Amino acid sequence: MIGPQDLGGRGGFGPVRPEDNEPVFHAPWEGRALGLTLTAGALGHWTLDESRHARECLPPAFYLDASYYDIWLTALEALLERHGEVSAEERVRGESHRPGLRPERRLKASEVAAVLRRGGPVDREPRHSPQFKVGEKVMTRRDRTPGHTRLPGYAMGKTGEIVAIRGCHVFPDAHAHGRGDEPEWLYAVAFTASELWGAGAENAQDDVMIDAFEPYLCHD
Amino acid sequence: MIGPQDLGGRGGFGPVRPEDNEPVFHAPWEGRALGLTLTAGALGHWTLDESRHARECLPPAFYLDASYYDIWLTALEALLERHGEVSAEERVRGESHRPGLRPERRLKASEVAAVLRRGGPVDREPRHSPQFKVGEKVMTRRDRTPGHTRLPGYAMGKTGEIVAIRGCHVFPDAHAHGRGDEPEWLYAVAFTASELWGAGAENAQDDVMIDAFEPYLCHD
Amino acid sequence: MHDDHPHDNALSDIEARVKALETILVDKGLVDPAAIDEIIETYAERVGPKNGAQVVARAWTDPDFAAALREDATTAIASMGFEGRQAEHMEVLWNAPGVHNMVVCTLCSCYPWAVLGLPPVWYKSPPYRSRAVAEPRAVLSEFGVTLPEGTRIRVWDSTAEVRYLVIPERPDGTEGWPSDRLATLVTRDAMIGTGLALAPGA
Amino acid sequence: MHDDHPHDNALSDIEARVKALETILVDKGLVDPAAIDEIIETYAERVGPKNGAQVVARAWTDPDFAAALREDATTAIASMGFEGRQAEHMEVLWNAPGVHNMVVCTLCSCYPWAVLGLPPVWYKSPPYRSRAVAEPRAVLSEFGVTLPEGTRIRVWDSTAEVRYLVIPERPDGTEGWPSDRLATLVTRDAMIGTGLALAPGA
Repeated sequence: MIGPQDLGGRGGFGPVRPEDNEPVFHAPWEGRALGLTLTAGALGHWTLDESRHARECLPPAFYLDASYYDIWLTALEALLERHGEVSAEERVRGESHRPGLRPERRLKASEVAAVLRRGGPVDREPRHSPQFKVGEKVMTRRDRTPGHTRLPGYAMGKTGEIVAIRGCHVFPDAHAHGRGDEPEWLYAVAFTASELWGAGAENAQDDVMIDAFEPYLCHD
Repeated sequence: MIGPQDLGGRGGFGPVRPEDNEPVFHAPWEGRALGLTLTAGALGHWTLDESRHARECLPPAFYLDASYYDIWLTALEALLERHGEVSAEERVRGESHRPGLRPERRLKASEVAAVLRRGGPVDREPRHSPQFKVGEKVMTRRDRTPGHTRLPGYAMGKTGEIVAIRGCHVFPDAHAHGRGDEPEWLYAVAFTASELWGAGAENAQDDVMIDAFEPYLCHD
Repeated sequence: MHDDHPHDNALSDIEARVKALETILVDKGLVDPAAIDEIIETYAERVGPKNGAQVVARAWTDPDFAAALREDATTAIASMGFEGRQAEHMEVLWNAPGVHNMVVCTLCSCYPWAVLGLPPVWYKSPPYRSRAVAEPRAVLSEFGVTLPEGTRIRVWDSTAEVRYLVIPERPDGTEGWPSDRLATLVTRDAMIGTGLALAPGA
Repeated sequence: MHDDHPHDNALSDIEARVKALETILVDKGLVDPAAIDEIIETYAERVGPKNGAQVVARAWTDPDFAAALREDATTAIASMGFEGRQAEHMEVLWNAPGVHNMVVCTLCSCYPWAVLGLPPVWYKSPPYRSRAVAEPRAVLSEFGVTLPEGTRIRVWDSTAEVRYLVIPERPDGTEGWPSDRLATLVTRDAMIGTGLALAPGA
């Protein structure tokens, strides 16, 4: 879905405002929201891709106005409700009305370091060999979808060049919707600024690279 | 500018909610806001195109959340400030600190009917003959611009067919920025749903028409 | 939490802003409050979808007028007294068996004021503006409209100063009806393309 | 009126929401508050841009390590102890005379946590995410960065699970510096590509 998360190239957001000596957290609740997102994620009800999709399905005006941790928190509330762990009523009352579904998956403090260190690699055994090779010209697809996708709108229907093969990775468009890994080849694809922005390119010799899954691409 | 106004094809806004027996105005202030927009516009400080651009330059999160009359009002405040008629301080205090610049242009109640009936036609003498003809295939440009444009993002870089020549009209991309009429030929251009939305088209036989100014188009 | 509608304090805030701006502009001699009253009265009382309904009913019953509409819709519609602001350049779109037209303004709120009055809130809002061009059938279903199998939808995005009026198909069972009776079957939505003309007795 | 930042009551509202959710999840036996403490401490105290600075300084001084980075950045960086969440698949981008790399995530907030820590607010916000791909030079100017004439900018949009680390050019006047001293010149922004490594004494 080309929702509020799809920001590349859009106008109207004003200047970037870097903050001098920015703290890691601006308030204690930000750290708690981060911790809740990670510990609740460890319960295994949803994938990282599903959580990204939950964030991009938030109301656009909210998404564009909220702090990023508020986006995380609001999506987390939605995910916990969707997966039957915390109802809207429990949330509103601020109290638990029944036990959790997966207490056996509770992340212990002693496991945090190992879990963070392990991470969640997404490289998988390929099901076939890559269809494109480095140096090849490709055209990106322009298929509108109501679901999750990681092909940004600004790079749809554009001609680019494969600059690297990243490996065979879990396909977010399937994974976000509970359809399993469906691993696909992942490529770095380069587009000239002129291809993306036409006469409005800031500098014709610049380029933009995206990491694009094989189903996003077709032969030029 | 592909700002918050550029909504065609984007997701995340939920269902359309038609209101049964919708009143013309939902509250008295809406009518006053309409009246203020029209009477202040009659002062001639700005064009309709400039006022549209003022609206689309409002902060995206505000634009997407506000009622349309609030969008109008907020843009009107900005236009009156930009053109030296009402300062931010006057607005905040709710009082006038100096006389208006163009009292001689004040629209009288007795003139309203005639002014509305006259409207503001935008057809102009052409400077050259049209470059495209009905039935011709055209490609739309994909030039990113910080200024006002009426080529929607979803129709950029797409192949369509000229289905009508509408006449030679004031060019909003110039007019919005005080560069005069710069009249250009205007065409109705048809795109198939497949061309616009790829495999995500709701129905391949449907199509979408836009009215596109000649500078938006090139030969396919 | 994510209400579509402004809250009460937002409402009173905007009322105050409108009032303040009017006060200032009147004080400065730039705005005549009676002109605002006149504008409000125009669109609240006199100019509305009844205008368009008369155009449609006449198009159904008067072949010469239908031909004039095809030739130059602006002039033909103006001949009925409907002209001016936001109807300076009119085009009519004829529905027919197998073809349904629908009008949107994805970029703002363009609408044929002199013919249909001011647009409804949904017409100016993101859900309609974002979806009409990409999923018109899903949008129509939210208006309770299902088209016959095989109907092609043509969506017109009002991206310039041309304003569109859909001429819906004349309902069956209205043979011999006079124009003013036919006009009662022509809804605002039918002239935007998010509805159909009413069936007699519906 | 259109503040970028939440208001005080929004802040207290969100504090209450976070607290409520934590209370509920702890009561349900799903979350260990000490695990949250541990996560906070990890990113507040231990994992941050100092990690990446060590990688960069070593890349500048150790040709074998530089070669290993080119060969398999994930493994090379993990050999320094920086690995795991949001750094599972690393690539390094080498700045050079005439080539400047810059990293963005237009679609969310992807960032190499294990190497740079958590991303700054601006990295996750619409202005940077919307403009970095389309007007990187204007963005760089807001960071006070002007590149030499003729420099080509390559912007990398983190659209999948690959995470990028920019290796800035080594500043002049640092010949013979040991790796730990060089690391003090390597800012977070230099490793995102919105800055350059500091000049000695700057």
